[in-house]
Amino acid sequence: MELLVSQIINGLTNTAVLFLAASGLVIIFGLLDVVNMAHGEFIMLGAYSACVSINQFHFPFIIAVLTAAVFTGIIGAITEKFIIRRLYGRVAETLLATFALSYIFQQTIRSIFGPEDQLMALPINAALNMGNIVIPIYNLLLIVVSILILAGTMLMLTKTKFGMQIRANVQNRTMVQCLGVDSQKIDNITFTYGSMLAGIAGALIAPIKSVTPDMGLSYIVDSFLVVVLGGLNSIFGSFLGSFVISESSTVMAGYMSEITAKLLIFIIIIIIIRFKPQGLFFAKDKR
Amino acid sequence: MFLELKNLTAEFNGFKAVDKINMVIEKGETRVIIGPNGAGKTTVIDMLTGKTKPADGEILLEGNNLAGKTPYEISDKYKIGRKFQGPNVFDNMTVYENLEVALSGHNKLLQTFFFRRTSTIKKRIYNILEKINLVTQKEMLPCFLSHGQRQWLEMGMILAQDPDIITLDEPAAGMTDDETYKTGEMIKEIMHDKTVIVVEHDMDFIKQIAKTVTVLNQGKILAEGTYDEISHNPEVIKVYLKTDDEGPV
Amino acid sequence: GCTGPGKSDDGKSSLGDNIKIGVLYSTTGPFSISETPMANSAKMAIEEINANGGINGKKIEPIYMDYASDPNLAAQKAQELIMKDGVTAIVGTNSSATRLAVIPTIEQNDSLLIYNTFYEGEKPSNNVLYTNSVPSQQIEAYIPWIIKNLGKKIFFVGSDYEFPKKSIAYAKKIAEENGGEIVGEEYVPITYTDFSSVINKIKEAKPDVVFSGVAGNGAVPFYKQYSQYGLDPKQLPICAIATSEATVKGIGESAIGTYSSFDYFNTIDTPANKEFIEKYEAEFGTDTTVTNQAEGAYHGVYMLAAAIAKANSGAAADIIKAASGLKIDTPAGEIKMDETNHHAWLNSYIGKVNSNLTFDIVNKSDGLVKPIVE
Amino acid sequence: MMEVKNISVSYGAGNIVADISFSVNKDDRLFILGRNGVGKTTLLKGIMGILPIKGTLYFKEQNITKYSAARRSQKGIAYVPQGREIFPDLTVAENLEMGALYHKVDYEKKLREILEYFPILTEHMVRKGGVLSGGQQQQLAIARALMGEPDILMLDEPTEGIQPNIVTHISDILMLYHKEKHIPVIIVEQNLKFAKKLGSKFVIIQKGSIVKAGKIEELTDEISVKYLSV
Amino acid sequence: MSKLKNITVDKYIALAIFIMLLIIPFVSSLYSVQIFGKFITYIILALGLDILWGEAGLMNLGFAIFFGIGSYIFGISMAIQKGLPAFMSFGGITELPWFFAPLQNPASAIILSVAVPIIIALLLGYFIFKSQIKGVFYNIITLAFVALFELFIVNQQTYTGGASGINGIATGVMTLRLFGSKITIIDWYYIAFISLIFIYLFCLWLHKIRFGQIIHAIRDNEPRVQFLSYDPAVFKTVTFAISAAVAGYAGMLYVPIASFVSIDSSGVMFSTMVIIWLAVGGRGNFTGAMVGALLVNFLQNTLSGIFGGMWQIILGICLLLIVMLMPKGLIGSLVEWQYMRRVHGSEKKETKITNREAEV
Ligand SMILES: Nc1ncnc2c1ncn2[C@@H]1O[C@H](COP(=O)(O)OP(=O)(O)OP(=O)(O)O)[C@@H](O)[C@H]1O
Ligand SMILES: Nc1ncnc2c1ncn2[C@@H]1O[C@H](COP(=O)(O)OP(=O)(O)OP(=O)(O)O)[C@@H](O)[C@H]1O
Ligand SMILES: CC(C)C[C@H](N)C(=O)O
Ligand SMILES: [Mg+2]
Ligand SMILES: [Mg+2]
Repeated sequence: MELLVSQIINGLTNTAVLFLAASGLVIIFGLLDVVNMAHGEFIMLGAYSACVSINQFHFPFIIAVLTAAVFTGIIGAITEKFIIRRLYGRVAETLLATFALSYIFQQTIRSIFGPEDQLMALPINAALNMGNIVIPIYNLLLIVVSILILAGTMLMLTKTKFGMQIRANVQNRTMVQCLGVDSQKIDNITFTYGSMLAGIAGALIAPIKSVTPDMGLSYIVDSFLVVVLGGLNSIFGSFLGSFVISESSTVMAGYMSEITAKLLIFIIIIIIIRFKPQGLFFAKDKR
Repeated sequence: MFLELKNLTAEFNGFKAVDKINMVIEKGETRVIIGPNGAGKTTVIDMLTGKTKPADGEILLEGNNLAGKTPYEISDKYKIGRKFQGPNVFDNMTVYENLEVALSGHNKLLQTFFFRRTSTIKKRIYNILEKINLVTQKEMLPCFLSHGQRQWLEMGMILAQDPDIITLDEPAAGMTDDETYKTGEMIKEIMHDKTVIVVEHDMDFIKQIAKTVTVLNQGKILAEGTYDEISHNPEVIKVYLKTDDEGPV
Repeated sequence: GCTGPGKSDDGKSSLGDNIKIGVLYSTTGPFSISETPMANSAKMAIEEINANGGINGKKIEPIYMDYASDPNLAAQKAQELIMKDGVTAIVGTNSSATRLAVIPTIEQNDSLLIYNTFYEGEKPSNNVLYTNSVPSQQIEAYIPWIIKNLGKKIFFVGSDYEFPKKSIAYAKKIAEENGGEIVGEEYVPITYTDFSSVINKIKEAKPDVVFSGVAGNGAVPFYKQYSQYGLDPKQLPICAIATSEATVKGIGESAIGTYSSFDYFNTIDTPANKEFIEKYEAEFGTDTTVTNQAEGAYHGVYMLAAAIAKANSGAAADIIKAASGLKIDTPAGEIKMDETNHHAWLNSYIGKVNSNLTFDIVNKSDGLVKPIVE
Repeated sequence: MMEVKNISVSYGAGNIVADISFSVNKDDRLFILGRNGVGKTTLLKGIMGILPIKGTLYFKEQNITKYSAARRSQKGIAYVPQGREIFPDLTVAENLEMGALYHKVDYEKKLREILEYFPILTEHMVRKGGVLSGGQQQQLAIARALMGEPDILMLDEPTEGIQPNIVTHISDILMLYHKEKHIPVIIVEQNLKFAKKLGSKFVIIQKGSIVKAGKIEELTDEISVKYLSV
Repeated sequence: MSKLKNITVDKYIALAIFIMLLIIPFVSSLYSVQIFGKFITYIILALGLDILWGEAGLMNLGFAIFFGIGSYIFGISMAIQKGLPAFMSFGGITELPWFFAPLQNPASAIILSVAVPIIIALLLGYFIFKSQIKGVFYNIITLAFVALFELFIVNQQTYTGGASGINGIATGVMTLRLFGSKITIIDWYYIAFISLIFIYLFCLWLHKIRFGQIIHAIRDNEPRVQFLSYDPAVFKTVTFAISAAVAGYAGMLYVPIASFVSIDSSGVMFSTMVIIWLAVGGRGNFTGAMVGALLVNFLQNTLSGIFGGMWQIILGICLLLIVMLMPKGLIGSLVEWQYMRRVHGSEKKETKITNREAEV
């Protein structure tokens, strides 16, 4: 029983981690139709910049997270301006180009920092103890941040004029321009925002996962699964997607081997997609 | 009774786009469906060709119910062809290839492996090219054709497909008056032995081709009759032809 | 064995002007974390040997190859070294997957591989000299020591592949023989980085000690999450078999209190080791960390040189025969090759991570431990 | 108001539209006529700034050749493209709001004004643009263009696929709006009746060049037979 | 004569590649034979993906699954020739599992290495395409499948060798006992070479016939095809199976040359490499796939030694430049350029450049 409860709570943490990792991908994918294969590398860049802020400059953790967001945001803005901009509307090409980027980012970091793990201490080492159930405070922080990101992004998209422009822009770039909107700016901001989310994710994940040049790989497949499961036009869907995947695999892993649990989840997801090919939470009112 | 629509209904998230319509179309007839924008004309065609599943009702073709069948089954087994509202062709294949893909009689999986481009087949395609006036453009991609030419190309695809029932959704949209007239003549000439269902807004064009006209309004049938009857029907005039304060266009 | 093309039999057995040796380590890709120091110390050994007059007066001509952490590429590079460059032997590879990928090439060409990493001791090849530990050497003394000093309830956790599984199987056997109690056993895919479930299971089982064979991507996150969930190696010790100095560096403070068992730690307090470390750091700086694998590559090259000198031949069979029973001095003390199974007899040290994130040696085997392989 | 001087437009290779010049003033309703594929749409796109042009374009006594589409729109050029191009996943209300976003107008007031012209949209404000019928979408597209209170309005085949009484309705609205606001209207059309009824001037394009231009009264049957029939 | 003039450059390039591959064993060392033998299997794999991606527009992020299945089947068959291999006995089994029994015969293993990919592709394809999984969703599902496959292989150590792969393969460089007689590595090289030529010709044929045209039409405008009596799901599934068969066959050929089978040649990373080959060479004309596979691998082989880790950056930058500057890939752009010259030369200004024609 205690195991079950702890596993359910762990599932929430994993939901937060997965959602953090996937949120930027959903933004870039759902709003710009860009399949960002370098998303994992943006997470990695975020983690590295946080490590540098802390280890070299001894910034506090919060500042390190913000630095990571700014840093990946800048990289994202540059990437959009010089590469992605030329590829809108050509999904396969965006995939290939970002693929290439992931190679470049990974190896660049490897050349600078070497292949080994970067040091990143846990910023908050306290935990809530309830009998045998331990809830690290840091995990609660992860959960809170991911909910904030979810709520903020949703509000921004649906309730603000800027969000409306973003949505209009993804549907018809030319027409948006004809109405006086600088659509390139909108694209750039959207991509930058997605990259910043990745950076934040990387910084927040760093203290509990390894920080290596190829760490991005471990997030990319799962993040994509989240998108598929949640439906690619819905950030809330991807939150629920993260929840379904993490919660079920964590709980199952309590009672069987991790691999078996993971295999089962994969199969379940694939079956779900069989019946909801547009994702579980795909908005129906579409043409 | 060749084709019969019985209580046919289409629903989108609770909104009844087509509401219990009944219609009988005889073999060889040319039927025109008109009605205000949003009346449900395209939706009727969608259901006939399998694009939209009816929420209720039947589509009986010589007694067989087509409702809910897939588009390829309907086009293959029941020989219903379609021209879309706004030309819908293969933009990255040449005009000739567009017609070849549409060519009927070689559509089974295995046939596609053993299909040979015999001289009869080439002739058949050439004939169609002549009819739709695209002989010199046969190696061009449709994206380099004008709107009107693309409309005609899609007509050509229907000819190649050679169905028994042809549905045309606004075949003259975006054409000059003269082109519209020619399209009407083409329909009359080449489709004289087929059953044709046309959706249009252009009243001159309708006059040119129509025998029976059905008027749809807000998902229901408003009137049905000959062109003259319809064009003088006060209801039709009110919802469709004229605004309250103006004379005819 | 059969004769490979592109080289003649006599060219092989008598030594030429120079002795060509391939050095095959990943200096790129994920494995490079452990293999770069290996390549460095192999290079150091070769340079030292050449500076001291070479092998029987002949210089070693090293050919360095990188296989980018891809076992497939390693096999291909091995072919290139043997068939194109005609090397006498290859020093290299680190992960078992890579070693196994390379061995068929070595065997088919009747060549020689010097393998310098601890491994599972399974089905050794006749064309390989193994110079680092096998489970018996890492564990034989480790488990009784754990039971005596840390407690008898042991929870076993490992990555899901041969080396940890084999080692843990061995450890369980020894534990049972010594009155230990196995309170849990969990395996995690090598690519996994989430240990929350495992840690929960550890807590449920209430062990005295966690015996860890976690390797690969998971190594660092395992420790980080261990302390995140309120566990501490200082209280509930982790006794590892694959946590070396380099890994500790990546973990940071959460590693303090962890135990490891190897044939070598870079803190071993002998003049030979001090000299070795000083030389290494002078040449390659302190960016990379000397581990048992790096030192293994170093003494592997010396072992190879000694065997070639004794055999005075370039043929693999001659060298292997000459190696049997051969003794050399290493930074970790004298070691020797077994007479029958071409594995090395080694010291076995237990180290404990201190607050400087280096290992304090807490135990040393009495004398060399015999390599037991199947 | 607007002067188009020697404009050429191309999609890369050869010129689709070559060396076209004309000008429109406050009270003009210019109809651009021509067979399918002669380059009418291309010309409008060039003027709007979606396609790069050679030549010069003056608007409100200013050379705007170098302006991006967005800046031209902000300057007061409104465009209703062929095929309507409304935003299918935005609600009707949002579509309209998009039209006003970068123009200095009082949104609420403008909305009320525009909905008076297009009462049918009122019922559909919260539905997505994509589910409207063709005619409804066309009205939405025009309404959206008017939301920004433009100084010139360009429409590409606004009657294509529209029911007869709405065609009348649209022409009435356009006329009304034109009279009220005194802005020039440029319309690309195939529907001659519509052109004759609404237009004040016309140009006929053939193979990318103007072959005939004049007052709409001068558009005789001979001319239309010569240049517009197949 | 005029017919000869109409042959596009890509055909000449293909011919040049074939001639080069034909003479390599005569002029080069055994080591090169081995390397190029491996490249041939990669080229075949690339052709397989080109059928799927180039012809039907279905990019597959997990295409190496089928290569993997083919190579695992033949690899296990080779490994069990001399009794139970190490990885099986390590897993605690003492007898060959029944489902591996057919693999004791290499000939049936060869057949199975093509048949099993076909069956799996039919099942997966039917599942994916009947479910109307399209566009990016399809891409991601293929990514999920390969991740699943990787997990499965690594998990089933007893039967697959797990993360270490299958390395007890008794054959390898020198000789392979097959059908009772000895087959040398050179023999095997030529078996692969001839297979390559046949598969290339098969691809050209497939492109030309009506089936090819239908899948082009599906790639172009899938919804429209349905109204012309074709069920796109059926055609896509069959294309999927054909490409899988080619990939499985390539995987089988790979085994004796590499003498080693592991997840590194069937997992996520390798799948992405195959995509890179096609992107570099250009898809939709089969020469591009060949050039891409050959070029990238050759460069990787030579440059990775010289540049070390920088090679990855070089590869990344090259790929980026190609994607942005020549989206049709090296060969695609070449063919297009040739076409432009021809059109300009013959003053046929009416006809503009068409993708279709540029590709043929
Ligand atoms: N996929 C859909 N989802 C929701 N509503 C739809 C959908 N398709 C059509 N509708 C609605 O159904 C009604 C009828 O549409 P339909 O396209 O059949 O009209 P139509 O008579 O063809 O009009 P037009 O003459 O403008 O083409 C419209 O109100 C439209 O909003
Ligand atoms: N994207 C494009 N790339 C290349 N050529 C194009 C493109 N779009 C259109 N064309 C060509 O430009 C010419 C003019 O097209 P345009 O759309 O301007 O014609 P139009 O006069 O508006 O015709 P319609 O009345 O049918 O709308 C056509 O012949 C067409 O082949
Ligand atoms: C743990 C590793 C560094 C070494 C070990 N030989 C292995 O199996 O990969
Ligand atoms: Mg309609
Ligand atoms: Mg036009």
